[in-house]
Amino acid sequence: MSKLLNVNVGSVNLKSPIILASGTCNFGRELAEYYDLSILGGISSKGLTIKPRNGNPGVRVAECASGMLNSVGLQNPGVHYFIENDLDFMKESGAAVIVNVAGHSFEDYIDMVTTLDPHKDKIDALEINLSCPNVKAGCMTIGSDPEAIKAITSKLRRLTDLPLWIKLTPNVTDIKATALAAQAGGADAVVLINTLMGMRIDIRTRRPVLTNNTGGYSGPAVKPVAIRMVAECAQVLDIPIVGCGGIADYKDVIEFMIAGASAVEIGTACLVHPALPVDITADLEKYCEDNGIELKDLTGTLQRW
Amino acid sequence: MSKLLNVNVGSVNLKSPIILASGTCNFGRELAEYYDLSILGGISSKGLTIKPRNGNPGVRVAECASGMLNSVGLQNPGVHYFIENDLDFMKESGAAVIVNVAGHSFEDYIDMVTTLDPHKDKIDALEINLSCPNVKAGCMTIGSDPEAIKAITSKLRRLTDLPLWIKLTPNVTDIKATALAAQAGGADAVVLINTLMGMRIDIRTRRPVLTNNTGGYSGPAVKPVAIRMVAECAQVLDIPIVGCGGIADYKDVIEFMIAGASAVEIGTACLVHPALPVDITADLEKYCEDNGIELKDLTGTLQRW
Amino acid sequence: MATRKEYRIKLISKELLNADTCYLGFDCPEIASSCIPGQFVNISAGTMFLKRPFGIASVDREKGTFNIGVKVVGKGTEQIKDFEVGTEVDCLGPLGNGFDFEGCDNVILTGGGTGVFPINFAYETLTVIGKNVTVCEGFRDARQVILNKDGYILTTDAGDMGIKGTVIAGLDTLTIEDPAKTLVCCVGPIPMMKAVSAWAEEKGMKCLVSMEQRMACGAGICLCCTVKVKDDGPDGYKNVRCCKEGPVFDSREVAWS
Amino acid sequence: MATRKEYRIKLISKELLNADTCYLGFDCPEIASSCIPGQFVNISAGTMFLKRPFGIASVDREKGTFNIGVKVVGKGTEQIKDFEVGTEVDCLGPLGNGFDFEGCDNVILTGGGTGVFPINFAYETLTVIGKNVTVCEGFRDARQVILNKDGYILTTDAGDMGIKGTVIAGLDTLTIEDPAKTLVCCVGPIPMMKAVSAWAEEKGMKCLVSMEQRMACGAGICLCCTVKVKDDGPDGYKNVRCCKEGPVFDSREVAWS
Ligand SMILES: Cc1cc2nc3c(=O)[nH]c(=O)nc-3n(C[C@H](O)[C@H](O)[C@H](O)COP(=O)(O)OP(=O)(O)OC[C@H]3O[C@@H](n4cnc5c(N)ncnc54)[C@H](O)[C@@H]3O)c2cc1C
Ligand SMILES: Cc1cc2nc3c(=O)[nH]c(=O)nc-3n(C[C@H](O)[C@H](O)[C@H](O)COP(=O)(O)OP(=O)(O)OC[C@H]3O[C@@H](n4cnc5c(N)ncnc54)[C@H](O)[C@@H]3O)c2cc1C
Ligand SMILES: Cc1cc2nc3c(=O)[nH]c(=O)nc-3n(C[C@H](O)[C@H](O)[C@H](O)COP(=O)(O)O)c2cc1C
Ligand SMILES: Cc1cc2nc3c(=O)[nH]c(=O)nc-3n(C[C@H](O)[C@H](O)[C@H](O)COP(=O)(O)O)c2cc1C
Ligand code: FES
Ligand code: FES
Repeated sequence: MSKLLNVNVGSVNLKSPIILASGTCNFGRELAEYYDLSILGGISSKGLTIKPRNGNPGVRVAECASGMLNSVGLQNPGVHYFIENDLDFMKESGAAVIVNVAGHSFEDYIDMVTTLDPHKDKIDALEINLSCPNVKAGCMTIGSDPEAIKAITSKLRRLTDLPLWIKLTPNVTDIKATALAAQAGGADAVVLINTLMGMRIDIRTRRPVLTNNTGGYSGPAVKPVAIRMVAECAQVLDIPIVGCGGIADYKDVIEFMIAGASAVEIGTACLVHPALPVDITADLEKYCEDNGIELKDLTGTLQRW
Repeated sequence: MSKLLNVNVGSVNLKSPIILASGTCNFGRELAEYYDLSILGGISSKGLTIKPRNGNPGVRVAECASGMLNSVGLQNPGVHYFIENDLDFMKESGAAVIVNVAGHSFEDYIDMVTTLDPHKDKIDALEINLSCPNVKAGCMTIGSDPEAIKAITSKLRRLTDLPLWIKLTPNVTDIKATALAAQAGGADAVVLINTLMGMRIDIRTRRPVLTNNTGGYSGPAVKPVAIRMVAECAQVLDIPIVGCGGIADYKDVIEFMIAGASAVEIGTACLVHPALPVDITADLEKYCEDNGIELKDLTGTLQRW
Repeated sequence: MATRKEYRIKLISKELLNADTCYLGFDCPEIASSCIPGQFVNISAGTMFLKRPFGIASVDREKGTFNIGVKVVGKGTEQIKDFEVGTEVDCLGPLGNGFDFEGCDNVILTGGGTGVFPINFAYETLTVIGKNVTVCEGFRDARQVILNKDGYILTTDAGDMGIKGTVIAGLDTLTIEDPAKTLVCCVGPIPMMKAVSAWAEEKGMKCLVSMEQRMACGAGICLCCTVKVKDDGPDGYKNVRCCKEGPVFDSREVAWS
Repeated sequence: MATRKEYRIKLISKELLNADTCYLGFDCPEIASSCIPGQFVNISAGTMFLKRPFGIASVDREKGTFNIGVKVVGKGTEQIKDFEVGTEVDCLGPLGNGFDFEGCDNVILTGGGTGVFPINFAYETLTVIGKNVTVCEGFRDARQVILNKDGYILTTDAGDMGIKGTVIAGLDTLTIEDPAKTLVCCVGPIPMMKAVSAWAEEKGMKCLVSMEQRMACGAGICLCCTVKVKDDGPDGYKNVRCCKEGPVFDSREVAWS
């Protein structure tokens, strides 16, 4: 693969900026049927918790204009099962291993990081999910409060040398404040953005389409919000940003990088076209060659008016 | 026109729930070339300020997936010019007259309401815009802070008997808090939502497409966020809600009303199809007849799971 | 070997089966050569953001074509129904686990609604590989009857065609000779599948059912499409993916709700 | 009287003018019967959310058809170029203020780029109403030349066709007999319109220019498309709507930047 796509997220070197977003690739195994995962920069695991979770009942997806709502609710086999059954597969895929860590309380996150740290040789970064809108406690509740973000990040910082990427929610008044809190707590990077909280109603039944009532909005429709947040944070942060939200082609990747992202995650678009990263990777290589640049040189080159 | 479409927003009776959203219909004059404005429930004027404003320079629109960003920046002829030249036209249109009030400081809003109050016989409601993302001070800055919202609303409350509709921004962590603050300050209704802050970058020039760098996102893409916010607020508010954001057909109107809206505003969709309210009105009449209901009975009928 | 599994396929035929159901033929040798009954495809539906899943209804392996049957229930299916012959659409497939006919001599295929489509493909396949096949299909009334074939047992709720009653009334007319060697496959609405499962289990026959759930990816990566299966864990059930572990499940595994 | 002004119109002809520019004919008696040169239409561009504005390039009032010329510059124009004859699209029009030819005997039409489309419509109209018309068009090089007609003065930057230089070099070959009765109309890139305005003003001729700005509605209701005109207010300029007060402006009113 072309070296032109090489990027760094802090100390983590990725052979391409393309990371599969958490919750949209499971642990990579199913996608290995579709293409060779080693072309990827990284894979972010489904959000993991200490205990296995069945997630939310009933209908979990509601289609929207240029996107969808999901209310999966962190269904996962639990971190112990993951370590025994999926971690090696991810490691051997050839993509960087990002483990997405969720929880309901400070203790949960601490437990998770303590459990994962001994496997650091197989893990490239921990992505601390402070932003899932589909569970009652933890996640987004912590992730909307700068003080709580700083507190939990610094607690986790003391528990591991693994790079800590804090994944933030866009459902806040001031994304700079939450991103700066993560930085102050010792984060190695922030991941922007998780889903926007939304709802759809079935007008025949007068009930929410999602059995969880609300869900997380993702897909091309959220891209302008994500780009704005990445660009805002790039003006104030010293740590790198991983951009995410609505990426559907190579131009979107470039847009995120110009806005300030060092790497990107692709989620919903891969649900519609599982092998999309193959095309995007090829297009990015061509873009770099045509323009005679290395992709990483794009990061933060936005020229504001 | 069918009585089945009659709705009330507090003391304001509207012959139809359809209001043209501020900034997407100017003062109605241009649209009168396209259809008879008297079919409308109301018209919300372009956002007005004490002094005339030229708005933002350069490119003011950037297309996005299922929507657009705008950065008009409250270009308007000033409230005095409006009173002399546009208010009578609006009054005579046959639609309820909603005057959208903007400003940069508490004093501005006070000035505006004091200036408009003497014309109360021609005005059905004042829509206090605490949510425009395209000006440097005022508006969204005030509108993200519940304390400031409560303070300004109660100040304005003392200055006029006209219904005060507070238009809120979705760019906040907790829309219930800002809506409750408006209610506590004495608002007669809240209008949800104004635009989501977004950005688009031209990857060739590496500059924001909008010369104002950021803009407000509107259109079908924001509907799930708007519906969620209306439904959230409907659970806690005692005052009525005017729903807004992404409405493009009669089903969307019904979705907003089920979520909790007493009336709705349509903005961006009318930029694409100026005469759209004609179709939506006819479709709503048919819906009411087919289902044997009065439209207002839909408000807040959402049955959560 | 890795394959994208996504194809740009051309609509080559379209036929109306009844007022709101149409039968579409597509050209796609890759899918036609490898799919088995019970599997489905995920196809793009005009302007809709997500693809839509449909069971494969018939295959011509030589011509490299396959059919699906589409009942109009919403915006996506409406657009699919309006596709003109010659239209090209994105299609992911074949997806999911189909019916496993191994180890049985006799197969009873039963279903209703859009379930008759995968039943049709199963029937075509089984008659070729030479199993004893019985088909029993249930419909609301005579006007709903589609893809009927000579020798099928038919039931209608309205009683205006075939046996009056549900498919159970039809199945009850059968004499089961060797239940251990007989497989029941049912595709239809949940109440029908529940009733048929109970009927089959009572008679000592294995029963496969095909579950439906709203899907996003169809490829097992989003966990949006889960159905409940029995489990002795703390919740008493486990959520598994309809698109990946299913859509076909052993009826005894399903945690019916 | 109120009219929706939005029509579902059919593409009836398509022609490639050069590598990235095509000429499209649409059937729409309402627009064809009422439009004047300088006005534009706003047409939907495939999957794009907003419509796209294009100057009317030619009209056949009897047949009820009109033409636009479209240069591919992005996603929307790419899709428009790929429309097949027979495609139906949403179209709003005619929009904006066209050229006012009142009170002049001679008209000099000048422009370049996609500006040659409204110039073409103006030429057709003026020859019918019997004014003295001179046309001078400028292009980058010979390959860019489109819609050229006998008698037109042509300039190219490259000098491989017509006069070498900008349109000013072409205009300078003209002898202006009665400047007070001569109107200059220019449609082209901003630098060209600025230069032509200066040229005309210096010679004492009135000059109309057609401005471009990104539009959302095209109907005057969103204020997204403003251009600066001179004003003695505190800002020294006033923002007015290109789609409503324009796109045609008197060159002396424009606050060139
Ligand atoms: C494995 C599988 C196989 C299927 N096979 C067939 C088939 O052979 N023929 C056929 O006509 N239909 C089949 N369906 C159902 C079909 O996918 C849905 O009817 C279709 O997706 C609805 O799309 P829409 O846009 O028209 O409806 P929408 O507007 O999205 O929804 C309309 C209604 O359809 C229902 N619905 C929507 N999506 C699904 C879904 N994925 N599964 C079940 N119900 C849904 C909802 O109850 C909703 O109220 C199958 C579904 C699955 C999961
Ligand atoms: C009144 C008016 C008349 C016009 N007449 C013609 C015509 O006769 N023939 C023709 O080919 N084009 C004409 N244009 C320009 C045409 O509207 C744009 O080229 C088109 O909208 C671009 O769409 P896109 O999706 O391909 O480009 P986008 O992907 O949206 O943008 C590509 C580039 O095109 C430019 N652009 C986009 N929108 C506009 C716009 N509204 N005005 C100016 N530049 C824009 C931008 O600089 C951008 O970088 C006219 C524009 C206006 C305002
Ligand atoms: C079905 C689904 C499940 C998701 N699950 C998770 C998760 O477990 N953990 C997490 O951090 N983000 C999760 N996300 C959010 C995505 O990782 C991503 O941040 C978001 O979808 C925006 O990116 P996109 O528009 O490219 O999808 C999920 C998204 C979807 C659509
Ligand atoms: C071009 C444009 C200008 C707007 N100007 C105003 C304004 O002056 N005052 C205001 O309160 N809202 C303004 N808005 C916001 C709309 O009134 C509305 O709240 C928002 O666009 C969401 O609704 P929609 O998706 O139906 O457009 C503007 C929106 C657009 C698109
Ligand atoms: S639909 Fe995505 S896992 Fe089944
Ligand atoms: S484009 Fe909306 S006012 Fe001109």
